[in-house]
Amino acid sequence: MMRKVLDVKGLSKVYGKGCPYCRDATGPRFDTNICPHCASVVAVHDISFTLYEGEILGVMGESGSGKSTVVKCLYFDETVDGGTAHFFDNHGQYNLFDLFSLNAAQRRWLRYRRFGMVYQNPHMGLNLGISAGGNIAERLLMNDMLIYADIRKRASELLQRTEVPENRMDDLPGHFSGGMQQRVQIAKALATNPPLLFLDEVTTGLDVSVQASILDLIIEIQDQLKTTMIVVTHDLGVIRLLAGRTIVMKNGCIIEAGLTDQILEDPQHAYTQRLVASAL
Amino acid sequence: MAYVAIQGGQRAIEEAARLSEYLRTEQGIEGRPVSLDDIKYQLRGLHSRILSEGGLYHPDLAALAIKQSMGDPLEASFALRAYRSTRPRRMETAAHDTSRMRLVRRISAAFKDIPGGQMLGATPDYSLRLLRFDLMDESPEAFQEIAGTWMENLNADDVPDTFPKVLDLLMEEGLLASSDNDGSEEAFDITRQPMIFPVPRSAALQSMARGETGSLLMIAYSNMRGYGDVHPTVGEVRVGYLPVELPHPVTGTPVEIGEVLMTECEVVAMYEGGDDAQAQPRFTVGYGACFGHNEVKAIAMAILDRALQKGMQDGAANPSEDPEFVLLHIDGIDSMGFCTHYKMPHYVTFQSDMDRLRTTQSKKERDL
Amino acid sequence: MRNDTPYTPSTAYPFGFLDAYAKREIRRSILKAVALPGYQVPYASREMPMGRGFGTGALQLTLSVVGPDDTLKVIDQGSDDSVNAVNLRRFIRKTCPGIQTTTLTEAATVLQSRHRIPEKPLTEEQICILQVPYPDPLVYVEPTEEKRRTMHGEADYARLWVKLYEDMREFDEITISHRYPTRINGHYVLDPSPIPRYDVPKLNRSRALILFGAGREKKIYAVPPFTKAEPLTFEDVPFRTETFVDADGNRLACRRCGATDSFLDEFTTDTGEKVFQCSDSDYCLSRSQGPASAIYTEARHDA
Amino acid sequence: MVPRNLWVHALSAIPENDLKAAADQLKVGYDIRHRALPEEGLGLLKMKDGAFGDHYYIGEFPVASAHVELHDQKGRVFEGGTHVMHDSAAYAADLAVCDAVLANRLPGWETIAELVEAGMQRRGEEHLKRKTMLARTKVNFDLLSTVREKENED
Amino acid sequence: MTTSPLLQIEGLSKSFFMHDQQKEIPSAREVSFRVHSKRLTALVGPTGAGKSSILKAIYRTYIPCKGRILYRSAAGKTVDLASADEHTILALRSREIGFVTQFLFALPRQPAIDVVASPLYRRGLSKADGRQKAGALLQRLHIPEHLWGLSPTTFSGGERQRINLARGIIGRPRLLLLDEPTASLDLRTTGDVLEMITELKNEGTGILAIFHDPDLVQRMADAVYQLDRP
Repeated sequence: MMRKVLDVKGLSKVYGKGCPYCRDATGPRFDTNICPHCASVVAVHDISFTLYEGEILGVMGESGSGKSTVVKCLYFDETVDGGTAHFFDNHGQYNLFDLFSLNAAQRRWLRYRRFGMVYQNPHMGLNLGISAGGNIAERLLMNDMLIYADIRKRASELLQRTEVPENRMDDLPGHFSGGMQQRVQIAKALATNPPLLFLDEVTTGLDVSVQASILDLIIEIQDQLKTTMIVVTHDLGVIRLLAGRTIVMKNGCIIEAGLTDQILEDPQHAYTQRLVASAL
Repeated sequence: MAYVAIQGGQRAIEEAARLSEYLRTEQGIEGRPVSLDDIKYQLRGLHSRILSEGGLYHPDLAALAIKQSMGDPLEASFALRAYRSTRPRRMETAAHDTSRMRLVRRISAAFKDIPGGQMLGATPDYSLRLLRFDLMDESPEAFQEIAGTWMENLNADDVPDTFPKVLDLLMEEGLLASSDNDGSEEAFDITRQPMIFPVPRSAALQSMARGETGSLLMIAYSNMRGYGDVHPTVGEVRVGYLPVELPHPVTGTPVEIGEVLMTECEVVAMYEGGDDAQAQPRFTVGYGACFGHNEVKAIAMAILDRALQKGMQDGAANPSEDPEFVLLHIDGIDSMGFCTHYKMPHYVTFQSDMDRLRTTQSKKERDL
Repeated sequence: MRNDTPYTPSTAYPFGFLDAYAKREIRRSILKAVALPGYQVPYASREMPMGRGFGTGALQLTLSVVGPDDTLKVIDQGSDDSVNAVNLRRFIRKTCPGIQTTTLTEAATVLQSRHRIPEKPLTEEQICILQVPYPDPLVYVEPTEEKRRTMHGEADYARLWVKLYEDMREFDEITISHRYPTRINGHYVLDPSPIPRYDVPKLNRSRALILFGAGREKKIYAVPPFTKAEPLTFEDVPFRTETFVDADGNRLACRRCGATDSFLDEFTTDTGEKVFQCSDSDYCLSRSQGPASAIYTEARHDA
Repeated sequence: MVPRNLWVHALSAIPENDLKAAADQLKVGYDIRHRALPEEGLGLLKMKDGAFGDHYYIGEFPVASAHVELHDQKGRVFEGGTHVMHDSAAYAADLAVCDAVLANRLPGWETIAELVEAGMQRRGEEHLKRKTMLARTKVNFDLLSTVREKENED
Repeated sequence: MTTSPLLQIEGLSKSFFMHDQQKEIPSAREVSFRVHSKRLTALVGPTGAGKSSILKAIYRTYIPCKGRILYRSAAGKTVDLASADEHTILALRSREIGFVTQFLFALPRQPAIDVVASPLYRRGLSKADGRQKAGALLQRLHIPEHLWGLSPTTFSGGERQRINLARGIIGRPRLLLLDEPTASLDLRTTGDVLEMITELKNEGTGILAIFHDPDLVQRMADAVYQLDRP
């Protein structure tokens, strides 16, 4: 039987002070995630899903649907307002949003050692003022790898795997092309062999050929490292190529979830049907 | 190069002090020591500045500080500040309301006329900045006559004791959120508590009230020019004397124990929506106040207050909205002290720097 | 005050210049700093009559810990006669009647120093107080204090190490010369004030209590006696101190006392010759003239 | 009679020498005991900001305080006290004596009452001067408009 | 037939509700049939009779509206593919059920040989072993070796179809769904493909197929189900 990696239940996130009516007055039914009573933004409402080892889950939706917020919450970039998330690995089980069972240092440990994140904008995931190798070194140093020669070797391996030319290792990624920046970001995210990787619109804004090569790299990583991933995207092509299962979000809620080919070929919800029809 | 005699430093310091004293009196028998009253009355602008930046309302000592520093504003307010450290803090007053200020100037840029009237007081705003050569060789007689003439026929029959505030007018109209603060909250005292960010607004107001005028102006100006969007309208600038009260030791009733000259400014800024969807949008407000007659400082402070409120609420979008950036860099004593300290010997650290550079260079040489 | 007034305030300074409340607060902060080695304790730094950056933080510590029975040594750049040291010593003597001052390291009970730790080993009987311009080593990588506090709390120093990595990458050397980030007791990394690398090992398991005072930045921190102090580096890149060797690799000697085991100041003479001399004036004088050379051992005569 | 809470306001307007002379004379015949040691130092001025009503500290001011008891030969005790914006405790102590004398109509109170009157006179002049500053620099919009109308007629 | 079937379809219906038109489009109605191991079952019927829809419903690309799809798994359990949870479906897809369509979705840069071998990689086979097996298949399907390292997205329709087939059968599925596997092939390769299908069948795979050519049905099918338009 496949091993469970992540179990998310009822995840919710509200920007603003919130009010008792927020959750009942927003969502796809009202076609808004802004509460008419208090003007708070219900970014994510009552999201649940499970994730098994080695699988890639697609999270699809238009901008403002809350899809990025889901991974940002899981990666501790954002605080949550409700729900639980359990992460399982060889070491045990972690209740991610429970401040009593996980202190800040433990969360940081999970974030930098067990999770990886690749952002749409390389500025978010990389420090453009330090070299590509230095960016990877940061992750290794956070995990107490304190031997300079070993850090160099590991950084070089990672950049090789992500097809960044070795002679660019000591250059500042600020001077790299968008595709290459994404590769460095992926190499950084992979530095500690994290079992769970979050990819937030990683190919958005790149040339088609560059997009393709990044997608290849992701597939290869999944084949070789059996990394579990959550891929957030608005691009049906990316979903089709990468994800085995997909959830579709709108106005902060999941409106449909299923096998990716089913979502694309037999969408049930009116919104998904429109989305698929407009893309094909 | 010989080894410096152990007392060489001390002698040099003493001689440096004597030299400064000489320069102060260099006019010799032609000279006449400037009196503290000369400074208080004839160098009002500088004097006001020292009162606010020194953080101590002591007109005599502020004048003394100006005299001994030969008019250097940073040095003068520094001396006043250091004096504070030697004096015990005996008490604090109850919260004073500026509506009781005895005004000598009040203007509003928001309205053409305001209840009670626009009263310019003494202002250089509309004077031409032409050098007045007639003052070059002013005779004592002419000088004294000016005051005497002005004092003839003092008359103020239709001037009330207190004036309504322009802000209150806007509040009544609902253009401004009414202040529902009951004032029960504690004020942060930056002279006794270290500022650990985030700090409350009271810490910001206190920091700015004794901040260095030029520093406040510079950061506020960055907001005015485009690194920010306060877009202020001066609701009101008031200058006047605030009676200071403390409870009488025997009766316990408030007694006026003295007064402080101060400047106060409210700016009305861009409006924003309320906390919830139903609430009406309202103008936002910034507030500035300091000891002395320092209008530029009070206006700059009011703009920064508004910018900082915004930064505290939504996160800083530019330097003037960042409380840590603003509050840690506007103190004249801190910044001038640190700037000055670079003149001190640094030869140990420089030696260390040279060692690093030489080591690095020799490595590079080996690699090439 | 003006002369025509019959009322004048008392002009006598309290012992130690600061009022009692301020001194009490500083002593409390020192205790906290000793209890949490390397942790920067915030305190309400008072304005002193000298410029921020001239040692107002260390001065407040010194004034709070000295008593009339103490013997004080004040040095700047290792030397007792540096103008700043002279100025501070004069001020402390004026405001702490009864205390003795000395230039002899071993005679001092309290030492205030800027940029150096004396060459002669310190003892359990001594407190060394260092002047600190920047207390936080993380300022290299993070300008916001709010974020730095969290980083210290979680012992999150990876970005500081990345700075070392970047140095190695670019120069094959760690370029930090003074203010070398040093980890205390395995947790907090502190800025040991601008002492050269040469003095950093003296912090490790020091017999004397070492206190750091930052007046402008309003922080106090400490390396308590016998506490581990490790300069941040890579396991395969050893921490090196200044070498003072000539082109042939020979150790340079002090031209005055001949020492080859001290931190040296470099001068160029009027004839263009480059010469070296001990930075620690007491160490140098003690070697060349014997300990009797100390001039300020008896303080009262020049107070 | 000027109310007690304005005595400091008034007395601090007269020359300190005059006050000291009067106080020295009044002290004769009394055993003066301090309820609290006369103090000098700084006070912190707390303000209510004019926009939001937040409390904050604008700065410090010198303050001296005294609280005295005058014991006369008959064993009677009279209290007086003061805070004043000044940095001499002795000045506050003298003001406190004046306060006790005037409040209890002790012998010689008329001298103090005269000083208070003189002080109030000075404060009044000061007040008038400041108000005149406002009156003379008041922008008269009515006047401006009539002038303009006249110009238009020309 | 005495053995229990590999797959038993009972009263399967599929229709699509198009929200924008507020209209229901029927695709298959009340279909029942069985598929046995070691046999090839063919679905025949006019265009629009829902042949492909039934294949997709079995694979769960379509969600059935009514009926049961009972599959006997290698572990001996009976699973209703119409209602099983997604992870069960994914597990069966990766180990037991293959689907070959006329269309190929492949990653743009992946070499053909890896596309074919990818089901093996996911089962944990090494790249070398996977490529060896895939190479053998590609050889038999007459894909010239110089194409193996190229991405199939650049291939001709016939080549792509063979790649697709090779990927579908390389994992030796217990149940193979074939949707017109020879539609765009020439005579010679059609023969090779049919030979391989037969081989797979003889090894034990149960096959459900749609052929565009009635002759092929005649030639290949052990059982035929006729469908009518719903």
